[in-house]
Amino acid sequence: MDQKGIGIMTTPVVQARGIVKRYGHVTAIDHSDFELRPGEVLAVIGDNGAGKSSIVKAICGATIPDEGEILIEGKPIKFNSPIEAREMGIEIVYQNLALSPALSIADNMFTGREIRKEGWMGKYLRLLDKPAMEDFARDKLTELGLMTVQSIKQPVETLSGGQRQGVAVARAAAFASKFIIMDEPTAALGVKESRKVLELIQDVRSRGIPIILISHNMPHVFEVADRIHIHRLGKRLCTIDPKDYTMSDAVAFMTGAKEPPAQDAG
Amino acid sequence: MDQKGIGIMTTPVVQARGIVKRYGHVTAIDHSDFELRPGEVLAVIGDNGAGKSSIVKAICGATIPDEGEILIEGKPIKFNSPIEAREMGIEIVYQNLALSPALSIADNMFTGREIRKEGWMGKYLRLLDKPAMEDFARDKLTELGLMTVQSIKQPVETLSGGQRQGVAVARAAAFASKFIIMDEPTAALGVKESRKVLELIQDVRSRGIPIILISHNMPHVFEVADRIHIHRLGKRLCTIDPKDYTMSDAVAFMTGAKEPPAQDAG
Amino acid sequence: ETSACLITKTDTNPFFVKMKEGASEAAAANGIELSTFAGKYDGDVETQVAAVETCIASGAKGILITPTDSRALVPVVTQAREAGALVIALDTQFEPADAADATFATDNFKAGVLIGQWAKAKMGDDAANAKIALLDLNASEISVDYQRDNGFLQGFGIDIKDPTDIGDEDDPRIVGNDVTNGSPDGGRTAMENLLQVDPDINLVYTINEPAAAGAYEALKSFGKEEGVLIVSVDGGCPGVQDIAGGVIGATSMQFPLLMASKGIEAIKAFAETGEKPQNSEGLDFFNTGVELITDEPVDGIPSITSAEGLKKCWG
Amino acid sequence: MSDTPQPAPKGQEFEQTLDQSDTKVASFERKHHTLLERIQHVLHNNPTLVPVIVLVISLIAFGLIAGGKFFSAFNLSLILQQVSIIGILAAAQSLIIITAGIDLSVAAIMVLMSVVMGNLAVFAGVPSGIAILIGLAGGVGAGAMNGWFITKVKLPPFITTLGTWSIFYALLLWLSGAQSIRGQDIDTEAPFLKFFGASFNLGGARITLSAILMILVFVVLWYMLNKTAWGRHVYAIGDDKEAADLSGIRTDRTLLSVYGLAGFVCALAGWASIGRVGSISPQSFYEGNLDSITAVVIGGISLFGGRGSIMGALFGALIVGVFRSGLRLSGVDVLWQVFAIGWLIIIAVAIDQWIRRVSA
Amino acid sequence: MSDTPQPAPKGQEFEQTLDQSDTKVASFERKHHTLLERIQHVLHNNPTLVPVIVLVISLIAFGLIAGGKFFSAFNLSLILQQVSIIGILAAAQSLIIITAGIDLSVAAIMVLMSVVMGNLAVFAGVPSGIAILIGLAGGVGAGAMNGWFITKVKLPPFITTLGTWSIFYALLLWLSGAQSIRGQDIDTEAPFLKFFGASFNLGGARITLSAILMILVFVVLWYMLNKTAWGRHVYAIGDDKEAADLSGIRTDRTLLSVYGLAGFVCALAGWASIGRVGSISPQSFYEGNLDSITAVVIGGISLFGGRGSIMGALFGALIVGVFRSGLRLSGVDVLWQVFAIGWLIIIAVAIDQWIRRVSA
Ligand SMILES: Nc1ncnc2c1ncn2[C@@H]1O[C@H](COP(=O)(O)OP(=O)(O)OP(=O)(O)O)[C@@H](O)[C@H]1O
Ligand SMILES: Nc1ncnc2c1ncn2[C@@H]1O[C@H](COP(=O)(O)OP(=O)(O)OP(=O)(O)O)[C@@H](O)[C@H]1O
Ligand SMILES: [Mg+2]
Ligand SMILES: [Mg+2]
Repeated sequence: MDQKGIGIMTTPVVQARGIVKRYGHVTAIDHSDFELRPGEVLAVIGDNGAGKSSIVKAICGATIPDEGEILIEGKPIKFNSPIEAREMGIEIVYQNLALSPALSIADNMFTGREIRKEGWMGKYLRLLDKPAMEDFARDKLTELGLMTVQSIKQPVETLSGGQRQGVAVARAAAFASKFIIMDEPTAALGVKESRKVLELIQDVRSRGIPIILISHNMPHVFEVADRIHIHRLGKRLCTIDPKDYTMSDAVAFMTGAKEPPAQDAG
Repeated sequence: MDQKGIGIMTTPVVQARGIVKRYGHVTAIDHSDFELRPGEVLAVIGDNGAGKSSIVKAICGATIPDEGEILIEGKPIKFNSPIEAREMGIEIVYQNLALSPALSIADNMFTGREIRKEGWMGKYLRLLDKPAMEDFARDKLTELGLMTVQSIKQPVETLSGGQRQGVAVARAAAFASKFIIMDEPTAALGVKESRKVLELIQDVRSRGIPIILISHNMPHVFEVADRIHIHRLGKRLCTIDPKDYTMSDAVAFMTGAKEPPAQDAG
Repeated sequence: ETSACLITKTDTNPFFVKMKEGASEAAAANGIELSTFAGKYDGDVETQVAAVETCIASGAKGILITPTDSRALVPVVTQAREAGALVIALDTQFEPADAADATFATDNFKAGVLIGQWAKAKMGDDAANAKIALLDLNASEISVDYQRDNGFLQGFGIDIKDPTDIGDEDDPRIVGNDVTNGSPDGGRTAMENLLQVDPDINLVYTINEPAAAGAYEALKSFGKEEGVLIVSVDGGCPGVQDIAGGVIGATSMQFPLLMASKGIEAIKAFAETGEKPQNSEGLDFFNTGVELITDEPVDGIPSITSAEGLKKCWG
Repeated sequence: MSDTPQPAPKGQEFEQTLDQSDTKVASFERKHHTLLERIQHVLHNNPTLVPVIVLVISLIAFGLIAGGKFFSAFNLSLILQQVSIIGILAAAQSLIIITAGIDLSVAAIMVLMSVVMGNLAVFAGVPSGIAILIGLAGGVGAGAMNGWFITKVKLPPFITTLGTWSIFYALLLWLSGAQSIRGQDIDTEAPFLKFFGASFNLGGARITLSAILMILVFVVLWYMLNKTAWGRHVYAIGDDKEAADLSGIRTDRTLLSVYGLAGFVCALAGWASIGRVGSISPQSFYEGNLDSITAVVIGGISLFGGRGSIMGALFGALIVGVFRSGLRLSGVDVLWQVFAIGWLIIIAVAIDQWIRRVSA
Repeated sequence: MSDTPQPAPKGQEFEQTLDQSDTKVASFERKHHTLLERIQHVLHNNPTLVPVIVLVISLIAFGLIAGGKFFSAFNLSLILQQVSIIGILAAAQSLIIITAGIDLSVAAIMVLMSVVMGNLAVFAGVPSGIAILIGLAGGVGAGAMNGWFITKVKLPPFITTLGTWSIFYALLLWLSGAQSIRGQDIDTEAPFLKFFGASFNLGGARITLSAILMILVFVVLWYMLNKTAWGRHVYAIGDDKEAADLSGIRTDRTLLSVYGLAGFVCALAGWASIGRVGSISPQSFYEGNLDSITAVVIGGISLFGGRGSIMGALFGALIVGVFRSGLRLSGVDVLWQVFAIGWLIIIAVAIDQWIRRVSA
């Protein structure tokens, strides 16, 4: 769909080709392609078990694919752990959130990138700057208006499901510089809370950071997505522009009720 | 709303008054009422953390309320465990499913009500009739068309999230004789799978078994519900008839954007 | 080729390690094929039973065993004898003693008596006002434990009541008993505890020398290393050195190496001639002897010095 | 509204196409390339095979090292006999471990109950049969005490049994006065206590009743765990207790029954141990707890509960027995036997882990 | 489209009212009715207080039972000294238990390293300082060996350390030939090994350096666990390893460092034990593993990981010490001491459970 001439401008942020991931007998991803472009919200839709979570995990290093190649901003890359992806500014909100229940909200927001005190205390005694981390966490959460927690020092296990989701989303939004992956971020959320997350997504996009959004909620997808990646039976079936197709079409493609439009691998 | 004359005809299946449940500091249910009428689908909606799961758990014995009384078919009852509720024909699909991952689908469907072999083998040696249970489980699942599992002996942990939800729903539908509670049964499900569950709900209702459906999905709620119980801040705010109000109204009530309609405690 | 077995209580106690050394040397010298076994802890009947059975299975001509429980192992050694093996108890007797063909042992009670007598003589008139701490093995009171403890008390002239029970005495001179597990850390803690009960303790009996070394450390930390007598049983080389160093006043030396080598010789004799060893006169076992080691000998009790002891230690 | 009656369209507009949707499921067959992968795959589907294979390999290995002495019918039956007590304890331990618990008190219960039986029958003149019944009942009681703390006071099993271990141990020392009861006294006063010590010859092998009891205990428990509802519940509890609770299992009652039954099996082991050892020794089996846990983990039963067959524990106990006997007969020093058993545990479980890898 | 610019309506029709939605959260204040409830509440918010209170209560109780002898500064400092070695081991054990592991090999590492130090310094003539450094490095190595099996071979910690316990134990018997190294030999050849045995008087109390070392170890580890990123990671791993992994913690590396550090602390305990015991004996501290675990659980650290303060283990060790000393001074038999410790474990943890109940 892109024009060839402006190749550099549109180098995809992520490009994956022929990804394969097997779990024992199950092939979760079967030679799938994937592409995320700068500044866009890319929705990923598909049946349960289609392999949506698996492919985004492969992209961010949470699982290591058996085959295929991944390019980040045009450069081939091989992540061996999610940490390497994080260090490049890639953040992911996992389907199961990946929070440590007994740790505080602030601790959770900063796991793996804690701030140390200035000066020798931080340098030699490796003393954490808790106040700084708490302030930052409080700011971020307030900014997002996502929650009304009583204390930033509260352990995450005392939060409601929605609040927890809020913490995970806030963490990703606060630290991402390259792109964010959100795996069904609104599944457990109420109407009001879901809306907040959708607003957040649009906010992040307006900061120029692209987002991959996995969701089963068609109205949400069609509201925020710039493009829709339809996943079926372990591979990308097609990508569509939500302005050109209806929700009906999207659902029909993803469930196999209709043939997808012919298109090239981009 | 009911007319007084036909009291016997419409004895509610469940009636709860002034239920209170506290978890430490948190009051999850704060003097809430609840009512389920024969043959209806009652939707329960509310914000995250409003106390929806808590109140249905109180009704089916999964938690024991601190205060308040519960009447099943007009008779006051005090469940001390979910088993007692089950024995009365009450089934619940929990938000977290409550399946044993390492056990097979058939085992999971029959936990706590296993079928023993006929004759002395079953009577004295308490030998299970595995083929009978497997046949029954296979029939139920096929009937519901909910899944295409490879083997009924497969451990549940090898199923996808959607398939698991299917097993839990099938279990409830197969054994309920009084009523079924479903706590966000479609949260993790895809479009197609969600539709199956909604069809199942209508199926069960047509068998005369009432259903309590907790959901954050307004279109689903308005599609299948006969009445909607709106929960807010730990108590029932009001119940509305989906034919009289729009989704907008319901959302406005449940989020506190609008005052609920005046109504009596029924 | 003649094969024999050596089954000791544990392999963590240097006493049994020495015994194994002695047996191995003697076996090599006599052309006997020796297998060795040991329990995992003091009182590990199960492992010793299994060991005897393995010996029977492998057709051993003789079994040398230090029964970890003098009663519990009787049935299995009876089986072994029925299977034609010569069974010799080392160090510890069976109950009844004739459950084995012979016993080559130290008289543990006698060993206790010797140090008791020595302590009494050493203290002289003060013995009447002695304040005695007894540092025993462990809560399960195995035979070595009560024999040494009661022997010491009897030697010291205290009414021991039941000779198989520790701690049933009511002599006011006894400050108390505590257990040490036969190790220096246990000895130290037990000594500290008893010093807290009565800081004027002036005589300490210990089950073995490692416990004595621990007790000495405790006394030292209380500033009481002078003027308190420590007595012990065993005669291990480090223990004899501790006599020389003034840590321990006297100890009764046993001869595990001798027990073992005698045992091997008896098996060889039995294999060649079918002759069984004889007990010492007037005893129901063959006494391999106890020797009192002290650098402060007293009249009437034969003893040798630490320098001499060092040459013989656990020989 | 139209003349051909059509079902009213259901759901949101975009869901209307669902009726035509495909019903294919993603499913892919995959070939196992290497021989190793294929072996791993077979074992993955039959995890109980693993300890069996380890057992066979160690038998062969020691047969080669230690020679005919080791591989005789007599020695093999001897191993069976030697592991019988720890084997029965391991059966009790497996029951507990399958519920995601652990029992540090099994050996203490066993010895305590053997002392109770002995004291009653030999010293108090109670008829042997009744003394044994009291001992077995005591085992149930001791197990139920563990179960009570675990289900009612909600203490973790590790801590409960760490505590009751001390308690039972102190009681047994007190009851026995730390003295063994002599074999001859048992023979004259209460020979029935030694029932399981009886043996008969079968070919060159000498089969003891205690070995038969062990196998019987395993078979019965295997049946209960795999063929009855109770057994399914035990596995479900070990798998996920909360889910079991919610899905209609009386978890507390079941757990209590498991601990009570385990206590009973321990007491049975206590009775058998009288026959096996020939006397009653309060000091014996002090390390029986760890030995039983070792057998269970080598047998491939997960310490996290819910997974593994109780038969694994039988093979686990036999593997340890074969190792001990083989090392002994090969003339390996006790010291290095301890060393070898340490490696055995690590290697056996590492193999097991490798086989259970998902990529099988 | 209208003259006042309005934001384009977002979302589905029914979501339009959300802007006016209430922002109140359900929150209710509740009074604690009874005194008991109020106490429970305070303790619930300060769980480390629990062992402190148990400690104070047992001090008072034994003060009353055993009298002034018990309650003297001297006796109290003695208790401190007596628990110092097990206390240091318990610190190492806590580290492991906070990661949801367990270490059955701590005592074996400790004794093994004290033997290594002693053999090198006393018999091989290596300068004490270097011998100690080698011993401490050996501790790190032994711990890292555990950590390697756990992180790389993915063995459960219980099984790994059950195996390495045997291995280390066999090695220590082999190295020492089961013989102790005499205190006087140490004094002449390598007195520095006994450094932590030195003591000074402070009022009536006698403070040993090993007690100070114990407190220092706890303070340093407390700081590391609570004030550094590493510590937060250790807690996160114990809490939910998978989540920790996904949220950017190098869990394997952190776990390896935890086991290595624990091994180092064990070796440190080995050094301190030479001063405390006065000699080096392979027989020492055979039950040190269970003693350390006992201290940790009495101190309120959850065996499931991620919860509890390491300071709890210090108080746990002190509680056991106070009990032992108090029972001893009250003239209780060893047998009944064992019995009492069993109940102490159960009751202390039961109180802890009661306090942690959600209804606080
Ligand atoms: N760790 C795993 N082990 C084994 N199988 C797995 C694992 N993770 C995923 N699978 C399988 O891989 C397939 C794809 O799973 P995946 O989670 O990617 O689906 P999904 O599209 O995200 O589904 P959902 O919408 O339900 O989240 C499924 O069949 C699933 O059972
Ligand atoms: N076991 C528990 N312990 C402590 N607090 C709890 C517990 N269960 C629920 N709560 C609290 O009670 C309140 C009501 O929870 P509940 O699960 O009933 O909400 P809900 O309406 O079902 O929310 P959601 O839509 O997110 O499922 C919440 O604030 C929650 O944090
Ligand atoms: Mg997914
Ligand atoms: Mg809920």
